[in-house]
Amino acid sequence: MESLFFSNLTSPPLLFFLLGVFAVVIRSDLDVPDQVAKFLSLYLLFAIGFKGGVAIAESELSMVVGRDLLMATALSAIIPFYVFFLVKRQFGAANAAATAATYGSISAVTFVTAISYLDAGKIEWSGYMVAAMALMESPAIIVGLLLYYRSQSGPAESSGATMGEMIHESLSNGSVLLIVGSLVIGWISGPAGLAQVDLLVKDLFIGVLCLFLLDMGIVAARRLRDLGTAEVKVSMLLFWGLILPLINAIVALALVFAFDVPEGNALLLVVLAASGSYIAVPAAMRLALPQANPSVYLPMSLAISFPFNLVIGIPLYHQLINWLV
Amino acid sequence: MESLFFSNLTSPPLLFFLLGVFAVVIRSDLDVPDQVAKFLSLYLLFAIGFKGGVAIAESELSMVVGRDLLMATALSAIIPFYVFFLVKRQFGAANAAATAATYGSISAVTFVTAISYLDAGKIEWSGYMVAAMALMESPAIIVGLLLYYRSQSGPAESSGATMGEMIHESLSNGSVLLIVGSLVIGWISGPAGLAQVDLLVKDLFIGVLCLFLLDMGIVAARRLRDLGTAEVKVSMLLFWGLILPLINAIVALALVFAFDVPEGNALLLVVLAASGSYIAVPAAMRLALPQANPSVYLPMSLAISFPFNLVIGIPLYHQLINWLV
Amino acid sequence: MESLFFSNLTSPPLLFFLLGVFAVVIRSDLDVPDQVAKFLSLYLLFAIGFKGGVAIAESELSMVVGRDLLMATALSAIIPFYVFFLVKRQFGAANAAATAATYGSISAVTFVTAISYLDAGKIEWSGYMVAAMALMESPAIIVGLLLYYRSQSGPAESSGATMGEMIHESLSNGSVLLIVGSLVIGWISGPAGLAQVDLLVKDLFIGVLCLFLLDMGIVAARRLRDLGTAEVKVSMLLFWGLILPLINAIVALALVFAFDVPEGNALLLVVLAASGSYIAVPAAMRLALPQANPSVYLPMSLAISFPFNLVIGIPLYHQLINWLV
Amino acid sequence: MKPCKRIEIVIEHPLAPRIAKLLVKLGAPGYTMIDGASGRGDRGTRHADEITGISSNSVFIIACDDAELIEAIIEGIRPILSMSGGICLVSDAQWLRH
Amino acid sequence: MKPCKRIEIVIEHPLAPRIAKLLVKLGAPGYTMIDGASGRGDRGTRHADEITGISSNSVFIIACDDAELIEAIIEGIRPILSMSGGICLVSDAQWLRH
Amino acid sequence: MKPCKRIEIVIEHPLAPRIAKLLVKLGAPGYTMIDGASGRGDRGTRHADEITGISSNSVFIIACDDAELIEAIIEGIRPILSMSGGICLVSDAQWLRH
Ligand SMILES: Nc1ncnc2c1ncn2[C@@H]1O[C@H](COP(=O)(O)O)[C@@H](O)[C@H]1O
Ligand SMILES: Nc1ncnc2c1ncn2[C@@H]1O[C@H](COP(=O)(O)O)[C@@H](O)[C@H]1O
Ligand SMILES: Nc1ncnc2c1ncn2[C@@H]1O[C@H](COP(=O)(O)O)[C@@H](O)[C@H]1O
Ligand code: NA
Ligand code: NA
Ligand code: NA
Repeated sequence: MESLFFSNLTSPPLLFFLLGVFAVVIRSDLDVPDQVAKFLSLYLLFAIGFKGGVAIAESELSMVVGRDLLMATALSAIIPFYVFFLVKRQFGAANAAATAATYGSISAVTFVTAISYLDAGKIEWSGYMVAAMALMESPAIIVGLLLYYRSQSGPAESSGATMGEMIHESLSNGSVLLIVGSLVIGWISGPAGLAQVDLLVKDLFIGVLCLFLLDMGIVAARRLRDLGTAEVKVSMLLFWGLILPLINAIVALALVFAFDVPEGNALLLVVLAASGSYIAVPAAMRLALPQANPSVYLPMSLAISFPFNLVIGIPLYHQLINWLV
Repeated sequence: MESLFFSNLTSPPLLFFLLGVFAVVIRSDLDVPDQVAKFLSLYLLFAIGFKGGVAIAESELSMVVGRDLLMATALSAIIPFYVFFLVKRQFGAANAAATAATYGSISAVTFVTAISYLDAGKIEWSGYMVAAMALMESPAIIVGLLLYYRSQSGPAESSGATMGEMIHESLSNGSVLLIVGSLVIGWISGPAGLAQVDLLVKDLFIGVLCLFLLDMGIVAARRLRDLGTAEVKVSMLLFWGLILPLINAIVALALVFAFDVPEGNALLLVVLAASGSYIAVPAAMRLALPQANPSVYLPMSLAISFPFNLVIGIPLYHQLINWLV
Repeated sequence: MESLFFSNLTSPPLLFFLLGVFAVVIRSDLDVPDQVAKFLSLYLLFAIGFKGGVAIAESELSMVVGRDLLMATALSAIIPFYVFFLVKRQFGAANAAATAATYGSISAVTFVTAISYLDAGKIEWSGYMVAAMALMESPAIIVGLLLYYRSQSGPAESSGATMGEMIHESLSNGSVLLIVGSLVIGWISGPAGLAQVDLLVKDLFIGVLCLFLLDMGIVAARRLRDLGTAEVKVSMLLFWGLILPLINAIVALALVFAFDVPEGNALLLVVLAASGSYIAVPAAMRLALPQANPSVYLPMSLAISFPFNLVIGIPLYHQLINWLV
Repeated sequence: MKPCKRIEIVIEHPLAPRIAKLLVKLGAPGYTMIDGASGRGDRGTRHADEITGISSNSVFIIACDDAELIEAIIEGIRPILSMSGGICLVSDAQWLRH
Repeated sequence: MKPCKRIEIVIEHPLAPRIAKLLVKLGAPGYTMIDGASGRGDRGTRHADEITGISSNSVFIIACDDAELIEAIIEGIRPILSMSGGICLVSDAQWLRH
Repeated sequence: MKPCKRIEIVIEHPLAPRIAKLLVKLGAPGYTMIDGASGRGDRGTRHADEITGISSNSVFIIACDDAELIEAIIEGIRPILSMSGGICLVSDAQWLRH
């Protein structure tokens, strides 16, 4: 087990994440320009989506695929229910709904880091897991909002968006669209298409991930420093930011154990369940549920759960899968 | 013929262009940051220029080269004449002059897409065609302005720039300079120089083109949505935006047929003639002819002719060349 | 000797630098967006640091390594002393101190250009020279400030920062941190880590350097045009901007000759001594010594010494080393 | 030159399209928008460093010389600001008619 | 503190260098320029999303306390704005002399 | 709506964190900051084109309705501006209370 943590800790992407954190700790002015950081995140979605689509084109679509995609979608719709009730008393209904949506959805960067972890360990995983990830982006947003509206007695405060706008927002979010679009394009253009872009899509991937995680380390550490300004107590944010990934991972572990999902795919599903969104969901929430305070759910997901999953979660979940299977 | 359109439609660059259009249609917030988009366009000019320069260094410069370069320059100077008189009544003199310059000049991205189309079909083309493209950037600007000044009875409104400034502007435009500069540098440093940068200049090219066309799809679709705000009727913009590429393609087809230009180079020449500028010329026109309304000539070239050439034009011109030759 | 200059002048990176200069001379609007330019510089530091770290991990650490690192650090601490006294009369104490710090420190881009020069000539150099470079970034800042404070009779104007803040600033500067961090990460993750990112870190390097030097050419030429606005006479800036690199190169040449440093490392040490900082030091000086006028020391280093080293210095120092050894 | 009001709004980036839409709906004569501003207020620091854009501000500048329209803009903006934070400043200016 | 005028100009990006040159020629005491602003006015929407820069605005801020110079700046800017669109607002301010 | 002062500061980018820290220390109600502005003044042209950021400006906008605090901000800023250049303009505005 130690060796898993150790090899994770010496992988370049993780080390660059830690370098970013360190930069903020020593108050360095190191910074990845924001437009470039945004582009790097587009690149990661583009590359992972394209590769996933080509993998689907190359593989036979079997019942197992359908089962796994269903499992992923179900996870993303179920998680918000218990998360909402777990945190509602302490966070209030609006923040609880946003938190529920955040953790029902996924973090694409945690996912790609898990993939590079699997690749480094030469463990197989299926391309259609990218589709699973894409499917998990949106449902949680809608479930979270429904939970909020149901919890309001009397007519809901409708300062936000209507249900239709909300669904639109959750499906048309730029990052959701790009990953789904790249997946479909990879699928259509197949191995012949991949041959044209494989250098960008495959060989550069981990290097760019290093640079992006450097920025994520900086941003996450800054949010950690700001934790105090939220209306919820810091200790509560820390507590739930560590506990929610673990709970969600356990739920997913039970599922992958029950259905005997193979090692690589199992880890990816668990990581998807354990991770929380900090791109699609927070952006959608500002429009659909502006009453929710972003300095509650965003730093919790970005500054606590994200680093936890990256540094400890991925090898830990992997270890647990090895024990179970 | 169908297979040409079909294979064009399944090529990754085009599919990403369509994804960008789709993003705007469903009102997604997908967006490539503008500084990065600008850099991607610099990269494409740098790569295509460098490769072209090396190809020239490697090839023998024969009479045929001189003939083709002359043909290109002639096209770029002739096209504005008839375009100006075709659209003048409906657009007014200033807008007509700007439109003439726009369609006399070229779109570098349409050109590189045509190259990736040829490469995908394993059809040969000559490196010096990049020089042809570079030569076609500027002359149309000067012809367009001369046509405008001649059409003004009495002293020309000189709120714009003088003739000297104009020529300067058309030659010193950033994108013109970068492609010519890269061409010359590729020529000087030759195959030895290419060996140092070939990964960036060659292998990454189509991948980056995908990302850039994603952005172009977004920008083109936004401009299409804005069409209404111009002072010229939308139907007229649509009409001329589709007709001008066809007319210019036919003129170029006649030329390449008369001189028996080989398939690959013929397609490139026709594409250059059919495409309209949306970088160098509009920027120069704002300085030299500010009376012309950019919401006439820019969306026509960017939102109508550009997608038309990308999706339909390239395979169509190719089919016509195959029929003729 | 001529052939050295000539082959330097036909290398793509240098030609793109000259293209950038040319763009400003003809008043073109060619421009690399600033956020992207900043990112390219981060990339260069990341790549060179990572490669250097892996090289250290792969090599045996001997006495020679310690000696060379010591030599580099000593150079960086000694140079500011005589530079300060050389220019103090003409520049005033504050500007002299900032100039001393600038030339005691190094230019990472000059260093990487020297490396690509060595690689093109197939001359060996050691990975630990990157550590030498990193070690030379900061000491000069502290020496420069000490010289300034000692030169002030009476209590120093303390409008700037305290000594503690200063040391902090010089060590936590983003570019210093990134190169040191990447070096350490390359060291930790070793050849296995490099295998994951080598395409980005190695094969793309010279291509990206070309694009970055294009921007540096533009920025350097703009600063040259602004020279007049400084409080020091232009002729003085020109004089010292050319003389200081030469003096520092000669001091370093004496050292490498005395200790019989092999060709490649010798050139890198001389180039480090001869180059002046325009990233870490100017940024630190604005905080620590705001009395010093940035339009004195920045254009001198960026617009005079930097191009001089790039175009003439590197092959000249190489020639001198060949004569001496 | 014509007297007018200069309205300046700082709003979180995700809500900027709503302000723009509101201005168009109310028939404002125009607006200028600067993106990517950071800031600090009752809701903590907005860093403008994030890929989501939810931690950055957009600054709107609106010149308007129609008193009723100004009133309408302010009343339209008020609930958005109450909900999400940000500021709105109104000052006197002279508008160059060209 | 000294009373002065604060002049604010929004102009399309390609013409920004002309405004800058004009200000230098007229001897303005200085200016600050913010690039990459989007906007909307009589000539439609400027998206600030384009590689050409022709669809984006630059915002100039000029502090000036010389009445004649202010007049000259305004008269110099007027024809440029008539030609290409954009706005110019002038307001009163106090200038901190340091 | 409440009368207030609108303070606008243009300062070189490296010193922006000092202004922000000062504002927090003095208890300013908030601020908005726009980075990456170019400009020109007594110390020549700042191009905002450089990887160091030392040749670019940051623009601060502060709404404040506490006379003493305004005084404190101005007095705190004055020495920084004297040292490094830049400007500070103060004008009257109405602050929309939401
Ligand atoms: N007094 C102020 N002056 C200038 N900008 C402010 C002020 N208060 C708030 N802001 C801006 O409005 C944003 C949101 O403010 P708040 O809702 O108070 O957190 C901040 O990030 C600032 O950009
Ligand atoms: N009333 C206004 N308030 C603020 N900015 C404006 C206004 N009118 C126009 N602008 C700005 O000036 C640019 C050109 O305006 P126009 O020439 O009217 O299309 C627009 O893109 C806006 O950025
Ligand atoms: N009169 C002015 N109006 C607007 N901005 C100014 C003015 N003077 C100086 N600035 C800004 O302050 C910066 C520093 O000015 P200075 O210290 O005078 O060189 C300049 O780069 C401008 O951005
Ligand atoms: Na999840
Ligand atoms: Na054409
Ligand atoms: Na040095």
